[in-house]
Amino acid sequence: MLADWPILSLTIWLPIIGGILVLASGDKAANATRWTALIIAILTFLVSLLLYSGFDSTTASMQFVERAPWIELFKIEYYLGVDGISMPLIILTTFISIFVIIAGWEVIQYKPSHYMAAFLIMEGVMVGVFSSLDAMLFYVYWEAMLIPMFLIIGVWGGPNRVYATIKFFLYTFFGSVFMLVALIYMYFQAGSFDILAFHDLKMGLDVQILIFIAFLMAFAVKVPMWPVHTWLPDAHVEAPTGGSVILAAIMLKIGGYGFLRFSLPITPDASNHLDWLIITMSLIAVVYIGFVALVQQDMKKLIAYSSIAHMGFVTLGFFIVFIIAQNGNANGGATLGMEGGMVQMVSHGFISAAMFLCVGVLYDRIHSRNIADYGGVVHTMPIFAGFMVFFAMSNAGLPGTSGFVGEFMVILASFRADFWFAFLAATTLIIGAAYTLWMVKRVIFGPVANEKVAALQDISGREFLILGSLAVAVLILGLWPAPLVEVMDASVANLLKHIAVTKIP
Amino acid sequence: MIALSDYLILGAILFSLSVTGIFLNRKNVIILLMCVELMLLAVNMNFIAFSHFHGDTAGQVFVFFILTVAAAEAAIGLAILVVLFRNTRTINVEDLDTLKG
Amino acid sequence: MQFDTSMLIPVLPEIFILTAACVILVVDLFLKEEQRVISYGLTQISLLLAVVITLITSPGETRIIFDGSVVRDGMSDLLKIAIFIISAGAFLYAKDYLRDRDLFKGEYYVLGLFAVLGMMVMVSANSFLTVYLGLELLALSLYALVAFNRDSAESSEAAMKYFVLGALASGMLLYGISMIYGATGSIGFQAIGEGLANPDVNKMVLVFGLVFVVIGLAFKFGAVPFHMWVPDVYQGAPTAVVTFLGSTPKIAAFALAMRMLVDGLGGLHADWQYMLVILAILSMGLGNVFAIAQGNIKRMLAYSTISHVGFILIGILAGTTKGYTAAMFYSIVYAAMALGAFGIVILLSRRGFEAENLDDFKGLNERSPWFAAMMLLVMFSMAGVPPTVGFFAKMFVLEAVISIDMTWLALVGVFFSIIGAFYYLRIVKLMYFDKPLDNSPLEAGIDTRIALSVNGLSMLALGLFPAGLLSLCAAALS
Amino acid sequence: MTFEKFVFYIFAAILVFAASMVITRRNPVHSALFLVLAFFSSAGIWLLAEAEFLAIVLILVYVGAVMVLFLFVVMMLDIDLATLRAGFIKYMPVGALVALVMAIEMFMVVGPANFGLDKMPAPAAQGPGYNNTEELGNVLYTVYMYPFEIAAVILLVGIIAAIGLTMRKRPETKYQDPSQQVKVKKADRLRVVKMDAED
Amino acid sequence: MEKIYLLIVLAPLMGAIIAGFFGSKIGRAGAHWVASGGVGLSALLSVYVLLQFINGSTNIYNDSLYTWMVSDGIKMEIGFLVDQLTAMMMVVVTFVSFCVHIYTIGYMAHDEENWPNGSLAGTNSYQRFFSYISLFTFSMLMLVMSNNFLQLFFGWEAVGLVSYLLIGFWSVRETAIFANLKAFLVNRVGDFGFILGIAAVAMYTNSLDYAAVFKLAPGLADTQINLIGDSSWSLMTVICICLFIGAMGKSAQVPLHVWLPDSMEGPTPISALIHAATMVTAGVFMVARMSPLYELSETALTFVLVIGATTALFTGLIGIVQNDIKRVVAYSTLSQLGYMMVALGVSAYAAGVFHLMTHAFFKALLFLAAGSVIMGMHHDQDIRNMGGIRKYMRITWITSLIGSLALIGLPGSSGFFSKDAIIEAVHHSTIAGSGYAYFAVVSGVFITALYSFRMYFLVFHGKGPRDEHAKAHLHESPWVVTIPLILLAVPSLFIGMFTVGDMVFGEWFKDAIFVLPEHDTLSEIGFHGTWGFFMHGIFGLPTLLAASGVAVAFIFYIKKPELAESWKKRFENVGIYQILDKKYGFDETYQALFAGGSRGIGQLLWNIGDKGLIDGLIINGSARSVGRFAGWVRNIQTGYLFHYAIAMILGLLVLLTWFVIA
Repeated sequence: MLADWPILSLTIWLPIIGGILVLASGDKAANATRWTALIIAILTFLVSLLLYSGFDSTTASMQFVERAPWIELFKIEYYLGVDGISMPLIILTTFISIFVIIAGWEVIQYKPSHYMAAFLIMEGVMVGVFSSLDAMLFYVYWEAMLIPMFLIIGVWGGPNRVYATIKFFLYTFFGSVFMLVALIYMYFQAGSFDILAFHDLKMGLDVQILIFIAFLMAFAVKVPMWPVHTWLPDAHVEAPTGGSVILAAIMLKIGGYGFLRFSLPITPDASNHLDWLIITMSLIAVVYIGFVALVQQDMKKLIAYSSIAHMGFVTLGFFIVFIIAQNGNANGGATLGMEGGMVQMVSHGFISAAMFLCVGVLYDRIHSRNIADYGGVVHTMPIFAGFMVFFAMSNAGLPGTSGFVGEFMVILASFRADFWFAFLAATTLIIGAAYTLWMVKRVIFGPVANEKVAALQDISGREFLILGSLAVAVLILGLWPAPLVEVMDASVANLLKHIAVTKIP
Repeated sequence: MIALSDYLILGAILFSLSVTGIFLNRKNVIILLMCVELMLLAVNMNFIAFSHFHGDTAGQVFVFFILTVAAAEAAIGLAILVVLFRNTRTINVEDLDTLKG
Repeated sequence: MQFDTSMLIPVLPEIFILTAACVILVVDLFLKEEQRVISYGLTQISLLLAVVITLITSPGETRIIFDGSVVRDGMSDLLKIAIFIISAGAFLYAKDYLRDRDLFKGEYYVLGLFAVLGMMVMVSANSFLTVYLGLELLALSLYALVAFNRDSAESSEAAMKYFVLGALASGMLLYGISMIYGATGSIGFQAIGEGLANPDVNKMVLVFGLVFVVIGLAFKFGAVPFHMWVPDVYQGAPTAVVTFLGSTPKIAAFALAMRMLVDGLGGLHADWQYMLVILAILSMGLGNVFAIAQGNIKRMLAYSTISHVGFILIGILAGTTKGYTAAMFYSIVYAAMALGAFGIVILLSRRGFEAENLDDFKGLNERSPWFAAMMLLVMFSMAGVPPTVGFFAKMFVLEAVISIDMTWLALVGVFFSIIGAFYYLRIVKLMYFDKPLDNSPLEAGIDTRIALSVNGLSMLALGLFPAGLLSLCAAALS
Repeated sequence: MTFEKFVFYIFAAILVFAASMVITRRNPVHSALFLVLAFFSSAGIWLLAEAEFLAIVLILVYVGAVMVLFLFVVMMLDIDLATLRAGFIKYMPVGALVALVMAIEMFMVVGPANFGLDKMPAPAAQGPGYNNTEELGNVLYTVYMYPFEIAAVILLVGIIAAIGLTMRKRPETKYQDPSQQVKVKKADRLRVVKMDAED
Repeated sequence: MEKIYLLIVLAPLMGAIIAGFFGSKIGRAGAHWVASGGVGLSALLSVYVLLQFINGSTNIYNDSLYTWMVSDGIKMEIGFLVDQLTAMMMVVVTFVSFCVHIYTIGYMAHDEENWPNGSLAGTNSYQRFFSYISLFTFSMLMLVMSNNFLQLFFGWEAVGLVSYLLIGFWSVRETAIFANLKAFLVNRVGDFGFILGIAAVAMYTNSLDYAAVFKLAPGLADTQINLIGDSSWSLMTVICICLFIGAMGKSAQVPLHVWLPDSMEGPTPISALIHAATMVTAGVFMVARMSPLYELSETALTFVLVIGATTALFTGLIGIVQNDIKRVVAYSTLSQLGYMMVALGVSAYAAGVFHLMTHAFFKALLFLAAGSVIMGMHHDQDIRNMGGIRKYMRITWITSLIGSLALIGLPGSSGFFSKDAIIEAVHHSTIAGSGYAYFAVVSGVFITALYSFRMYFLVFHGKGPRDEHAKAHLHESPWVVTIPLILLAVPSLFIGMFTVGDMVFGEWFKDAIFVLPEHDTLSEIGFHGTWGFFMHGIFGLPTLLAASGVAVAFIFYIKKPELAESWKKRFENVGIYQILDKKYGFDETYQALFAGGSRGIGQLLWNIGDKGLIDGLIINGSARSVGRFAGWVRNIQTGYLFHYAIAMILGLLVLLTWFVIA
């Protein structure tokens, strides 16, 4: 039976050990190194697909569970498992990682083995985050992620990389240490670090609020939510393309995932109590950040800001559920919001990855991210331009692409909560389209801007493969999101049922 | 009769004086070393007094060892002082500030 | 008391080290300059044998011998072994450094072994007298070691400061001991413990004495505001000495705290707890803040030590077995981390060049990716980032302090560790993101290379599998 | 006031005076000498507390050895005394204040309130057969055997350290090594150089 | 039938995919064959479907194709609802599209000339163009055939996307890419409302399916919701207005009309197809489709009516002063869209949709004819440079005349029936705002005739083109261009008289469109057969006004052109001309207010909010202050031994005081 295999462990450790091997193989035979890395990434993806094929979407309970003692004195376990919430994100991770490896194929000439290894290790660690059911294990993975990312930005990043990467590290570190304290506190309440045991913990409102805030600091920074978002544009701008992709596509999702796995089920009453805060922050993210994105001169920065705005939908979708429940209408909407948030995460994983890869394609050729340095790219790179316009459209939430699905669901659900939530959220239709397409207009269209643009070569087969695969993913998810939603349905329903019950003793 | 407190107060005065010495003396390392000796004297005074009043030899034994150690300590301390003087031609405390911050 | 040779068996490790030190002292006299490596070899063999002897003679139960002067228990065994191993590492790293600077003398090893002996005495002490003597044995050896480079003005300045302040601190400690002796009438820990239980005992005098004792302890740890010797000594002393002085004595200091505060004055837990809280907060806060402003790597590591001490103190002040376990874990791990860090500093130095400035780390990744990676592990471990062991050390301590409902202290701790993360990151930044200032190859013997690799990788290995060491610590304290 | 008490106060007064002098004298030699006086007077007080052995040891070891060492070093090091104690007055008030506060706090603890005669009655004087030295000797080599050994090691360390730090063979000084001298061979001293005759 | 519907939809899609992705492989001919073939097939099948409905041999089809997603009990599906309304729309869409496909073969034949040398985007632009228009056809079909709101929105946005791509087709032109961005964004403003409307529907009915929603709608008629404070709003009004905002965007109603004239930057075929015949009428179709909802809210209907009337009148006025041949037609389109909206506003949905159909034919015709002229004039679009073209381009001339006549409502032509039906319906309406609307539509007739024939006369009559070179090269367009013109001219003339009876006053739409009896203005008109309607209309005020409009145009532009000049001179500096010339200043205002304003806000938030406060003050500020504090505090470590000792002593004092004394 497939489920008897330690698939999750395999998905975590295969890339990590592979990464170490790649690291050890050194840069002498750079091409062999690259191929090894790619094969490992593909293998990992294939292994992770077993999670999907073997997944039972009718139950909300954890599947593919692996459990072994780790630090017995503190009842810390090596405890893995997935449900409908985490499984799609794992596959997203392994999927995107392949492209990150390919994206760095030729561009990275400085210590390619280190580069590949860093990404492989990070892949494993990120899968670890999504599959941990032990809070301490989760935390270890959560923090361990920072190290390779710190190096990736710092070593292969742009001119201002040091500031960006230290800012990134300290920001996220700042957010997460308080979560650590909260986790330990709950350990004493629950007697173990089992996250599922945390879910059943009874706690007073005051305690819950404190824990909620601790979690919020960690997750809000990661998501990132306004006003703790400023690390993201800097990190994105300076990171190499692969780094930006991983950051946007996966790392941000970890924050959203944290809300679902920790904040909501562990402190439902506090979440209920403070939902206005999250909703406000989310809506500010959508509107405020949208305007900020509009005036960016740097493509990566623009996309980074757009990521923040899009992640605003995620948190909005998660936290309107309480207001919907209070409105007490039988028609619900809570599930829609929460699933919308999750679909948005997955979809944003594809789209932001693709957008950053697009910018990467340009950057590799001209070494500028400035919008002003481009113009009329379509004349020299028509295929690329096609992809870029496509992804820009999906970024703007065009129906038929995955970008639409999540936003649509969240807007629908937020209408149920409050007309004005929906109103503000829906402004993304305008602002989102404005900043994305304005960039496209200035970069892709128009007469050829300068000689550099005139000398551009259209995308290579390798780049075509990356962008093409992502485009297919974006389209499939946009045209038929049912399989994704189906997978998470039971888990979300269970979560909603869970948070509807007060945990105040 | 001499009360225990008398001994102890005497010890306390010695202790305070040695502290004051450290406070006031900003020039000469040797005086600092002497202040430390004074402090040890205060401690010894305490031990002997307690030993006397408890009728227990442990205190006196302790003093014995303190004296022993203090002798070795003085030797090392002065050796360091000599080395220092050789290197810097000064034992002025105010000149010992190359390491700071 | 009837003397019985079987009594000597539990102190066999001490006897062995003492004998070894004396033998080396004598042998060294007859060695020519180029044969000095024999002293070194003997030292290492002695430490290795000491590990073996400690393991063999381990009684498996708590034994109090020499009329209550000495105790041999699980904690002492574990800590001694840790001291042996880490000292051996320090000596190993030091070898090339000393040779390059014409400091390769037998005294270094003799004094080093005496310092080890002093730590062993502290670790096994069961009365204030033994504690004091062990402390002084360690301290005197260290004073001499700090001044070991006789031609360096900085070294002698550091030694002088260390000496005067150390003497002052031991004076204060003694004053406190005298008060406790006065209040309880004894200097043995068991007797003091019983004396504390007596309701007639004068609490005020005890607390009065306790303050002085805690100060003596704080000095040994280097806790704020009794820390001021630490940066100066770290900076002034030869790196080879700092490697030793910066690592194992923290274990001894932990033992000191356990023996004095827990074995002896456990009854005053409520009182010393808050003293340690103050010291811990000040240490974590100022240590980290000071460290940011440093440009000298040794000095920076000194302040980092201070901040780590804050964490160790947090574990101790929790007053629970888990807290002690955590603190013990932390101090051993810290010693290993400091060893690794200084090992790299030594590696970067060479004849006529002291790698003391942070800038000397620039571009280490280009010069030697492997050792840069080792340093990276050490730095992240110090910063407390998983999966390195430094994280678990911090986590266990936080756990301990949260378990006694002092969550606020945990919050303070993590807050300061954020500030701390910055300067560790800066080292990583210099190593990985900057171009090297000089490209001269790193020279190191194969032994140093292996030891550094083991040292660095142990940060990761212990981080992935912390349960082993942790359960050893827990078993040692049970 | 009993005689004992009177003697105690006399010695105490001398002790405090001497200690004050130690910390205030300009010349370190004077300080050292006052320190000797302080040791003498404490030895007297210790005698009152029936610690004869230690009183004698204090004089023998401290005055006889340690203080001599101090004086030796003070004189050996050619120190410019004039500059050494400037600025003394400036810190006087602060120092006095700190000392005062500390002394007051200490009095509160160690004063009669806790250790008065009513709390801690004076022990009966020892009988004529009592020998303080013997008492100490008895325990020193039995109960305190282990510390005693450690103390011995500490002294050893003191020796090693002191020698190691201060003894030095100066490379610039030239000295004769007879054993080397006698081992000399002809070849080392004389070199026959063959030269072609000038033509 | 399901297979047929699927084929109708997929044939253009396949054409688009093949032409788009494999354009370079199959070549130009391959591309136009496959695309036109696909659309042609769909057109044939659509006609077949329509005939089936006419025969009554098929029933309304309403079924799902696949489940897009189920969440929260809301089943979101992709499916088809084919009823009479849909069938009619399908035919219009596919037929016009087919004509445009054919036309494009000729129009785009020399497209590479429009691209700079060496532009790779230009190498396959011909194929790409076919791909786009086929894709558009597919999207439009999805829109009209949808049986639910989700798919409606899909199609809605998809046509927007293709419109965006096609307006900016000649992406080397700054004006084109400005126009397409503008079009997309303005449409997005509409979609913003639209999606809120859909959200409201979904959230109050828990379904996105038309049938289910319409069934539940009457029950929700009295539902009130709070939007601002405690003021309560009728749910239906909110839904309908929100949805209508979407329609305003897509159908270019004031004040969201600004994109349509600019969209003329696109190649002419798409102006015909998208920006005249089909896409822009999607709003009209949508409102008609939603008639069961709109009927429940008079407020919403009034809103529709007022907006429509305003658009009909005021955009027509602008048409008078335009000199670009396509822009004149574009403003005319705006105005006609206003008419349709007016019809909807007075619940004469059938009349609106009927006008949609007739307008599709004659407006497509006009655009294609204009395109033909433009080809003849070598892409000079200024009507002032033209004249006397009738002599060179006979077919174009005749078909243009037919189109113009249909537009102004020549009695008997299809435009006559549809426009008259609307005017009559408004006349009979009692809904608030109908008086204003009546005035607007009636005076609109005069204006329509004026600008239409101004253009007609300037282009086809009078002296020849001013540019001799252009004159020398003037010749009739190839058959691929003229055939579509003829194909469209036929229904422009005749479709009205054959269908008005059934469609507007008959039972044709009874299953598709729902009208409350008290709103049923069309039945109040009293229809007595097509002939009766014709006779009634021919002596009506509108016909008179149309005729006078033509007459005025004739006088000014044929008879006494100098009069036009002198009038122009006289009015040049007068307010009204300025206002019209500036198009009421919408463009400038929007540019300043929204484009400039949002950039301003963005700069403000970025510089002050992100860079200043969050990063500067809090993040870097705290980092800096920690650094500064560290730099300052390290001075405590003076290096002086006595200070160290003092620190220890003070520490001792503090601890003593704290723990012993206190």
